[in-house]
Amino acid sequence: MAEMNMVEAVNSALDNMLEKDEDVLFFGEDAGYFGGVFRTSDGLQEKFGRHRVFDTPLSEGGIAAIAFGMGINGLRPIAEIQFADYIFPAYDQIVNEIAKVRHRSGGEYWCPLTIRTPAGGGIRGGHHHSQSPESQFTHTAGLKIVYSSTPYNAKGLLISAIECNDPVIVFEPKRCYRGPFYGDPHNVPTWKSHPEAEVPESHYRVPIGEARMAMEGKSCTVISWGAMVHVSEQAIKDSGISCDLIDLQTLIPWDRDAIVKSIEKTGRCVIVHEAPKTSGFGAEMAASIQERCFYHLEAPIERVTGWDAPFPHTTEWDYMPSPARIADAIKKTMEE
Amino acid sequence: MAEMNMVEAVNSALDNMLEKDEDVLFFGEDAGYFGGVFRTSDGLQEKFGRHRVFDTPLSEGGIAAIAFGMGINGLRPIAEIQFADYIFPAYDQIVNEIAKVRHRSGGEYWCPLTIRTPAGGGIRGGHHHSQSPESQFTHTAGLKIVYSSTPYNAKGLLISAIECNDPVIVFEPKRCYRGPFYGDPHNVPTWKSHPEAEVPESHYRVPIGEARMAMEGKSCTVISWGAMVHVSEQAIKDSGISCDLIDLQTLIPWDRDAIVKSIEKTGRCVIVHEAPKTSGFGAEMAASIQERCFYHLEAPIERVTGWDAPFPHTTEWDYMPSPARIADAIKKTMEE
Amino acid sequence: MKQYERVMGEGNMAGKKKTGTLQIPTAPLRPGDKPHFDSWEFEPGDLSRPDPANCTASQTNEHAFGLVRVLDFGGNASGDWNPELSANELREGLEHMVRMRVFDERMMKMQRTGKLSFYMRSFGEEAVAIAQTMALENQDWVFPTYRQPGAQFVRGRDMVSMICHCIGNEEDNIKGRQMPVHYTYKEGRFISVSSPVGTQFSQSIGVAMASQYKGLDECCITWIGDGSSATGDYHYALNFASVFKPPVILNIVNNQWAISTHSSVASGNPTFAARGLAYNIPSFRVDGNDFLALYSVTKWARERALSGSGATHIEVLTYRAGAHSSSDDPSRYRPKDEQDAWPGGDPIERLVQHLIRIEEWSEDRQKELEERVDGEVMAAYKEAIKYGDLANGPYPSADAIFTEVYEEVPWHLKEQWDEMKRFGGD
Amino acid sequence: MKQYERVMGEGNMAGKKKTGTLQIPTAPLRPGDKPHFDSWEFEPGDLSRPDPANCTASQTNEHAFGLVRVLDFGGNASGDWNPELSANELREGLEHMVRMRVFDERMMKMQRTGKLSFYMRSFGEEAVAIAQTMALENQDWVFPTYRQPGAQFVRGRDMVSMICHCIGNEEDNIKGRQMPVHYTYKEGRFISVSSPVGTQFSQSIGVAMASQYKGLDECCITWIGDGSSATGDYHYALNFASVFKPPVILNIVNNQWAISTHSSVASGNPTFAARGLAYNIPSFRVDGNDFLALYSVTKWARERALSGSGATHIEVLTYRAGAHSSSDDPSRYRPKDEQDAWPGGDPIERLVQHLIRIEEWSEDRQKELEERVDGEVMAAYKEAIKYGDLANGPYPSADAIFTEVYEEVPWHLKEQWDEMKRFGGD
Ligand SMILES: Cc1ncc(C[n+]2csc(CCOP(=O)(O)OP(=O)(O)O)c2C)c(N)n1
Ligand SMILES: Cc1ncc(C[n+]2csc(CCOP(=O)(O)OP(=O)(O)O)c2C)c(N)n1
Ligand SMILES: [Mg+2]
Ligand SMILES: [Mg+2]
Repeated sequence: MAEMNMVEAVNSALDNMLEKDEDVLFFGEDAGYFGGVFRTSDGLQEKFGRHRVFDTPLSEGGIAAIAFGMGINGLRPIAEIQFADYIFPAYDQIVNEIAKVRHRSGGEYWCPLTIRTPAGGGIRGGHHHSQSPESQFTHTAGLKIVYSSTPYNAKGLLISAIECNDPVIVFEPKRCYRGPFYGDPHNVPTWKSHPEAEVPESHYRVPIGEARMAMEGKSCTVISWGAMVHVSEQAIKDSGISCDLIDLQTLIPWDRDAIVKSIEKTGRCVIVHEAPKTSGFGAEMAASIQERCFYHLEAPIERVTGWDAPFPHTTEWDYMPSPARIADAIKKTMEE
Repeated sequence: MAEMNMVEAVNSALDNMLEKDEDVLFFGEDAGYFGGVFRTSDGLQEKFGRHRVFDTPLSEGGIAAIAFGMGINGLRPIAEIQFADYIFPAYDQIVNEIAKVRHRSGGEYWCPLTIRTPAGGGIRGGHHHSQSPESQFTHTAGLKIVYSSTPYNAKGLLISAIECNDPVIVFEPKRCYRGPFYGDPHNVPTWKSHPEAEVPESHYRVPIGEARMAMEGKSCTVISWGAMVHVSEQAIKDSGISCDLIDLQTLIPWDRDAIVKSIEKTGRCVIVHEAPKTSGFGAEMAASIQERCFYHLEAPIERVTGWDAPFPHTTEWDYMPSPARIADAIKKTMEE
Repeated sequence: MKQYERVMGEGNMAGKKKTGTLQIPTAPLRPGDKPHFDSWEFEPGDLSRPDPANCTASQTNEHAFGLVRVLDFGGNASGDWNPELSANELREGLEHMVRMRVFDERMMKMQRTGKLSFYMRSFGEEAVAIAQTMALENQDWVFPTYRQPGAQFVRGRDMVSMICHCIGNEEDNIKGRQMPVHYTYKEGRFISVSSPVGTQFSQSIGVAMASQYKGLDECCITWIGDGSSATGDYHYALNFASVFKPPVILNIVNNQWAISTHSSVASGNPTFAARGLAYNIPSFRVDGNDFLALYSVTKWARERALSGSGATHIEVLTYRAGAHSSSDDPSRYRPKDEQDAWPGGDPIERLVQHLIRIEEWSEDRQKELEERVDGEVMAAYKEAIKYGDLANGPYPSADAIFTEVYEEVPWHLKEQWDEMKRFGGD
Repeated sequence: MKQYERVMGEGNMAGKKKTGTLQIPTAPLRPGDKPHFDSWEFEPGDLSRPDPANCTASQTNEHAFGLVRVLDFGGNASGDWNPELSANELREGLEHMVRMRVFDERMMKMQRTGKLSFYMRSFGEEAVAIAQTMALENQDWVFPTYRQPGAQFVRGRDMVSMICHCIGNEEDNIKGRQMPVHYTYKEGRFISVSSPVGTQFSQSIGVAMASQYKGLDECCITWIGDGSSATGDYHYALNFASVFKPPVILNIVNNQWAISTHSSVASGNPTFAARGLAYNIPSFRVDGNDFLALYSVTKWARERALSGSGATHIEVLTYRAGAHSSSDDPSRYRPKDEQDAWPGGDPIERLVQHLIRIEEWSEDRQKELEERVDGEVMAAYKEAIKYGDLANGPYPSADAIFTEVYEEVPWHLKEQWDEMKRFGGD
């Protein structure tokens, strides 16, 4: 066990897997020599060699395409997309090709690749260094989608993704790389002494498809992922209401059992994500939950999300869900 | 007034707008000389000249990019994407650039472009000539999204899109180009004598943002768009249950008032779309409706959709929502 | 308010009116015009054969703007590029080409009777996949478009299974999931065809890099169409190849047309081959209806690939003699019988002529071959339809909608699968 | 089960083990190495100036592999490309370059004190935007990356408003929506900068086509980085330009680095210019620190554009003298002081040297200029922070989140806006 921040935890996952399996390669823009603009692959090229960990041309489409090719030819490539906002030039390769190759080929070819990418706001990144585009991948069958929130699950989910024989996209909340984020930009804690920063140095998995119960309570179920898990934690404390806080961890396939169980207990649900509301993954969850838990729900499912607007630069704190907004939504569900 | 099928109606909209406004250009793959693989621009190059209606290189990314450039420099480009499945190479240009340029430039530049594209299944197109990717655009603020279903709204919505100062993506259900589709592949009616095939030859609009009440009833609200409107109509008839059938027409911004009003009357809701269920636009609608109409709903909102799998070739009738599946869902909501 | 009116009013920035407007290229000839092509300036023997391992891009300058040929129009083979194939090898190639053509004709007939939903022929381009795949080793990866099904014959695929795929019956190895002609044949290292054009080109770089990473004696060959070379994937492929030097053979099949769009709208450069030079990759233009030239350049490219020197870029100059697909009617956009004017003639006729010229073949033997292959195809067809066809079924089970989406079926798919079964999906 | 083990077991297709693995390029020099560049073989006067209207791509072969220069290292201007600018024009250019550099320095200081979130300098590349924009007419469209803010000085933008944008205060004309350096300045036909690199390159074709469609005396100039030329948009731009011949000037600024990634990973071709030849577009490599050469080639390109002959492709050869951005530390990936070894020197020093050489300038006047500009920048800065800065506010109203997403605010945004207001977003 060691205390790690999320950058170190991601690095440790890559290190373990590069060590364990020579079919694993890691590459991306500035990901090789430099170790990545967020330093997540620091030292790995030096340790494993340029043929295992390397820089690519600035071409997300090309990066995804070569990962596809390597995947169907027996390797386990891990591609870094420098910011999730820049994943879109690779969208065709991901949704039309990578997602479908196992199925379209009658199972003769498949593509065990991992794409990992820092996502989300809170670093003054404006329109194009802040987006959290997870839901734009959840409509495409064939992809698995995970979103980490802590050093512990950042490492464990990434290892599971690399070992998975399906393509997995791993979103990492960049705002939490060096510390959890509780919604107050003036309070910048590190991961030091946080229980989820206790991370084994060796290989372990956080299974794809399982949610994490981050807090237990009884009156309302709060579901979130990424940086918003910590903001929701703060909001729950502020609200004074006893809540289950579920860190979803995997979006596809999501852990419906855990959620249904919680809602059958609480009868209330608030979903929190920082991506825009319309067609965010909260929509799918709310739609599914009302289907399944209709008679248990005592209030409408609330969604607290980013607004339906491009992510702003100076006013990002007015954009992202705040503890106040989340607490308000929790209280609202209690009043019904 | 003339009787038109959807291909003719689209052609007529393009014709009217090319005639009316010399800032309007139309282009795409095989869209010029040949008049489009679905013949929607037949005769227009001959009539308006190669500088108004033309073929482009096979590059959806490039097509969207030049449309952006033309749009910010004062034209009203209409770009055809040959099949909606091939819109993804343009995804970055659409979601990161076209959608955001008005906002990011403080309103100094904007992009009044239209992208129109045939979408949906039912023509034995397999994975990549059948997708209905509308929901993948609904998460991006700045875009308007419409989906036509009949000759009348195909023309009227397209004209509204072209005249709109925001970028609009127009999906057209290719299965309905030459006739409505009632869910039975062996029954291939034309648009002949269909009331919605009565189309003015001159300019008119179907406003963006307004749904169409396709059938009126009292016990359940069925919401759909594209080809599924007709399948739903059949299903309602088969079910013997009195339903409102709402043809959504516009997905962003959708006509909530019309829907809320209907559900306050019926207390039940079934949403039908052919795209996969998870994170389809039905998810957003269900999530929003349960928020707004919680105390009016007497049963969970049902979604009848394509499955969460790539669109199949030989078994497409097992994939697409059938009248039987829809009727079953309507009945199910009645039993609660 | 129109945007540019506002702009023009602002700050007096607008320029003065001048004449002229957009410059939009189009096909040189359209229906009603008399078919015509410029005749070729290059003859067999005109171009040298550089050393594959050490060849630089600039050493292929002439090859990129010229045309590598081996067979002249009298059926003689000559020049440095003559691969000196044995008569048996030539006859094998011929047989595969004939098989491809007969197969295509049979499938088109079946398409018209509804036994297939759709079909695409290799007509006029049979040499491409066949000569090029024959020039490779069996462990090399073949990453085709829909116009290189012929590679499967070279790799020994059973025709019955090919037909079962096309007619979407129970025995379709891809379980009715993709349209006809979207073959997968892993045993033959023939990678799955998918509809979005261009994607395989960039993916092939990854395939080749994986082989190279593993240190195996393998390369990857791939193709893209003239039209499709306008996609981003074309650039990714060439550029990544220039940077990483993987063992890959990158072919542009310039068959003059992309559906109704003439190659002059695909690119403003009269040679597609020359584009490779810009990426510092040796580049050749090859007569795509000349079996020997194609074979030879491909063999050269393989040698180069395996020497560690990286990619070769090849423009295969040919003509799409048939319609784009069974949905297409070329008489709407190009002169009738334009294919007869193509300077490169027909690839099968040219190889027959050569074989006869070297006294290894005869008209009679050709007729015999055609009949034998026709019989083979008919037999395969009869066998295949036993397992069903698109008009009459039986189809692959609808269960195949839910399998192999993921390695294991997740809960939400299981629920949907059950739901489907309730409605009779078997 | 590993996939390739299965493959290798199948059909005995796997090749034999051989030595060798991936070939991954890297920067020639890294921290600790002694900075060094090959010296340039080309001198001013070496390359001819073809007729812009009729020039073919192949006539620029030498220019694409060579280097267009006007200023030698002694400050003399010579050769066919000498634009014969007046001393006043030269001094104007110099002044803008000095302004850019001083401005950048001031902004970097402010960034360190938290008054900006982020900053990117044009350091070492000041000539690019300034010389090239000066070579154009005011109605021409400028479609920049984040390294061409200098064009705004040429078009007369008020520095206060530029600073207000960067520090994200109430007067930011883009209302705090994008990061600093993402300028929009429509009055000067300077199109909005956006972060996804490369996109403007392909978009510029549409801008130029619109001007051409309208028959106006306008062209569009755009830039892309060496790194970014690996995007699909680069290919779209060149290819659409080759097909439609719009009035556009397509520049690749090869400043050797893309963050930490050396240009040898961006492309396998030692000259970026030569890529344009593959698209049949006249292509030049230009000394990017030579104000006169840049001006001259750009003027040539404009003349060509307006003649209806289409695009020009220009590699601007330069060096990113500073960090990539305020978030970057280049000492981690390249030799310290590598910029001092750059053969092209510093663009400001070289123009000063030339002006002194032709007796139109002096060290004193330069000092005076620098002081004057410094004063100007300081004054603008003081004015700008009156409207707030990122550290202290006031910011643009949070209402700006909801406006101009669409032309009119739709109902769902109105509801969200109200919701925001409930929580104090003003
Ligand atoms: C990305 C994408 N866009 C459009 C299409 C539709 N389409 C299928 S084939 C084709 C033309 C391809 O022409 P070319 O590349 O020259 O290949 P050829 O058919 O001539 O072999 C088009 C436009 C597609 N399949 N994929
Ligand atoms: C599509 C995309 N991918 C990645 C990035 C992150 N990024 C910003 S600048 C940059 C390097 C650009 O290098 P280059 O094109 O050479 O321009 P330079 O900074 O040298 O002017 C990268 C990778 C981005 N902005 N957009
Ligand atoms: Mg073609
Ligand atoms: Mg650079």
